[in-house]
Amino acid sequence: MHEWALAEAVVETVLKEAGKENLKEIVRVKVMVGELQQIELDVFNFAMENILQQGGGALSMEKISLEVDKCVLRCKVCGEDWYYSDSLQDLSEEDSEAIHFVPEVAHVYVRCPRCGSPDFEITSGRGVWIDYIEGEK
Amino acid sequence: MHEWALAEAVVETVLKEAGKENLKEIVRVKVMVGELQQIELDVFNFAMENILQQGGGALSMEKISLEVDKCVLRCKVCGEDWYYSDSLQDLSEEDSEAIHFVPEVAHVYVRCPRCGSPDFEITSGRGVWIDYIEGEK
Amino acid sequence: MMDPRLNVINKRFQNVKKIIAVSGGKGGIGKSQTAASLALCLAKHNYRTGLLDLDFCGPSTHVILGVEGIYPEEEKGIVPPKFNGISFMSITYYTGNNPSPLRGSEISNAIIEILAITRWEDLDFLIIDMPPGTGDPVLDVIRLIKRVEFLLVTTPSRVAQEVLKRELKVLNELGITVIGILENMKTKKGSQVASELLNLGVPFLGSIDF
Amino acid sequence: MMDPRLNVINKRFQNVKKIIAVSGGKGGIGKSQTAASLALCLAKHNYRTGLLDLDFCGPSTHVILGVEGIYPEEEKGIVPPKFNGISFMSITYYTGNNPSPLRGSEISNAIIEILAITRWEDLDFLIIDMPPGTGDPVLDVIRLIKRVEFLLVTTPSRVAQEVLKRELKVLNELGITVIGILENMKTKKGSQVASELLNLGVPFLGSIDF
Ligand SMILES: Nc1ncnc2c1ncn2[C@@H]1O[C@H](COP(=O)(O)OP(=O)(O)O)[C@@H](O)[C@H]1O
Ligand SMILES: Nc1ncnc2c1ncn2[C@@H]1O[C@H](COP(=O)(O)OP(=O)(O)O)[C@@H](O)[C@H]1O
Ligand SMILES: [Mg+2]
Ligand SMILES: [Mg+2]
Ligand SMILES: [Mg+2]
Ligand SMILES: [Mg+2]
Ligand code: NI
Ligand code: NI
Ligand SMILES: [Zn+2]
Ligand SMILES: [Zn+2]
Repeated sequence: MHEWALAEAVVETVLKEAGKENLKEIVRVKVMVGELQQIELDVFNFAMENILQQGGGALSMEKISLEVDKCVLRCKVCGEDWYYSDSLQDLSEEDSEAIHFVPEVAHVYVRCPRCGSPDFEITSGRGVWIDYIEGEK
Repeated sequence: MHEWALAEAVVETVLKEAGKENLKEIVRVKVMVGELQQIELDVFNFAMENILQQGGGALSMEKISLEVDKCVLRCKVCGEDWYYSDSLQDLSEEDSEAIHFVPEVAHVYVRCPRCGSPDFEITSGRGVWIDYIEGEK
Repeated sequence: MMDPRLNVINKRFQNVKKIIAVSGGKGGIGKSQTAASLALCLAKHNYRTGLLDLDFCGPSTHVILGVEGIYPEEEKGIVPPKFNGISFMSITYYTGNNPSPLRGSEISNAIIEILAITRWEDLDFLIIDMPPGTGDPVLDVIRLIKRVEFLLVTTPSRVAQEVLKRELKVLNELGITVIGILENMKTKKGSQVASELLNLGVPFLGSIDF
Repeated sequence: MMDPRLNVINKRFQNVKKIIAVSGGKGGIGKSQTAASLALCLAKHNYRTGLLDLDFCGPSTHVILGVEGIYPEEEKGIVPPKFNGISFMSITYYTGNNPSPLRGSEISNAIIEILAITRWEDLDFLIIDMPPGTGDPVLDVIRLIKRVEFLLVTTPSRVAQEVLKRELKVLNELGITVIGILENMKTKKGSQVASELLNLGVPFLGSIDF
């Protein structure tokens, strides 16, 4: 249930941004969940729902759509691009759980499949973020 | 004349990329020069010309167009965006020369005009780079 | 688009009374030793104390304190486990003893993640052990933890004091509260901290022998 | 698009025979002292020697060597000036004694710039003084200077050796040549470098007393 902390961040941010934009109504919110963090979507949705019940203002669950962003890594040494899902097969449950909490820990456990370097960029699929907020003023 | 080293990097890169792409003829090359580095364009052109005379293969000066990219800075603390050209007025010649050699040294001499922080991003106008190479195969 | 984590960090420190970052430009001057001893000492005096190790490249406080076999609880985030009365948070829970070759932007991202998900209980003091330098960790702590105060460590070495002077200049410029300067590893009688440093208006807190 | 600087870096080291990065996970263990002494010693033995200080946050070799009043020449790039026979390059030519609060990505960018514009003359040895940690500078030196070899420094301290072990693991994994480990600041008789470290197949180079 550490997902709760991230869900709280998302809800607070949507409400804050909607406030800034003077939105009377929130029509649709698209939340992106990076694959790297292996967020449990049920747990994340459950957390958002609970937080919204405690006072979500203009926001309610049916306005929110979640989408998982595939995680791609790029080696800074040899230029190789690869999917995290391919590396994930070789990770112990413990190691992928560590990445679940702090995604950058991937540099500890994952290596470039071509040259073995830990020096890679996370080009997509990192973290949890808000893609857009649609609303009416 | 430290511009020579950067001109050399540009020429070598264009020739290498043209080789990779199997270009028989280079039609047009657009080189961007970030304002932050206060490159002397005459000196830079003179250096490229000299380097090309020593063997530029498919590349010659009339194919190259230079464009200066305005330098914008963004404060990571307060979010302010501003032009480097506005900060430049307050810099001594010595300090702006240091930035000419190593652009990141801007963090030593430049401060956010709103909050005074040295913690800003260079959102545009850093360095010298190749925007595109047009050619015929 | 916007990073939602930035909007909960202040909330996470809501119930923490005082936040002290133990810093000092150079490495190996006793920052971690000071941070760990300070936390232990505060906990012994019954202050509710937390210790956060932000030296992701060379985490040391778990070695100094002898922390082993504990792990955070998941509870609407993660709750740092207690060790000798200290709520202790370190990236080593997730990296083990493996090398962590992280670039600065990644360290910054990991710091933001940890600040956003860690739920400190009510604390009188949170001590932060900083890595050497004035790179991402120092800049992020200043940027993200508005109430942070700095405790600066130095040694009699000229190199260490040169580096500290630079850090102090930045902190002064930004109006950050500096609690004071601690001289560590003193080998001769009398303080060797340059008057130049002390003239910058920061209290001198005393010396610790080598 | 592509960064042109990356295509000239190898050329800049064309006439340099051996490149040695003095590193070791922790700060304050004597890396800069070692790098500066090694460079001085090589120069005295008439080897053509260069010294490059890549510790942009806490540059120290100019203080250790007492470098003052010299500045690079501009000549199709920049040519490091000589000091006591050493071709000496440091960011302090451009920062002076001012604080340099650079983030990791900026340090990386500045390192690339300096590697791309510095024209070393014919050298037998180029010694690189590294900052603590395995962040951007170590990763960039490994990535950009293919022939680099590492000289690792440690102290008898357990914390220092823990951090060094992590760095050594990464270097081994990447197949980087490690010349050996130097024990600095020894206080007791006999080496205190853990057999664990030496079992990793790296030569032990000896000890220097505190
Ligand atoms: N006053 C002191 N006397 C002797 N050794 C010390 C003292 N303070 C710290 N040390 C030792 O010096 C080394 C570096 O200290 P550490 O706290 O890890 O420095 P930093 O966190 O600044 O890198 C450690 O081995 C530590 O045990
Ligand atoms: N063998 C030694 N005995 C005593 N002091 C030393 C020794 N080696 C280095 N020092 C001192 O220790 C401090 C840290 O050394 P330095 O070379 O700057 O470390 P680093 O580059 O690893 O941070 C300096 O003040 C230096 O003069
Ligand atoms: Mg494991
Ligand atoms: Mg000046
Ligand atoms: Mg430390
Ligand atoms: Mg050093
Ligand atoms: Ni979780
Ligand atoms: Ni120039
Ligand atoms: Zn690779
Ligand atoms: Zn600002």
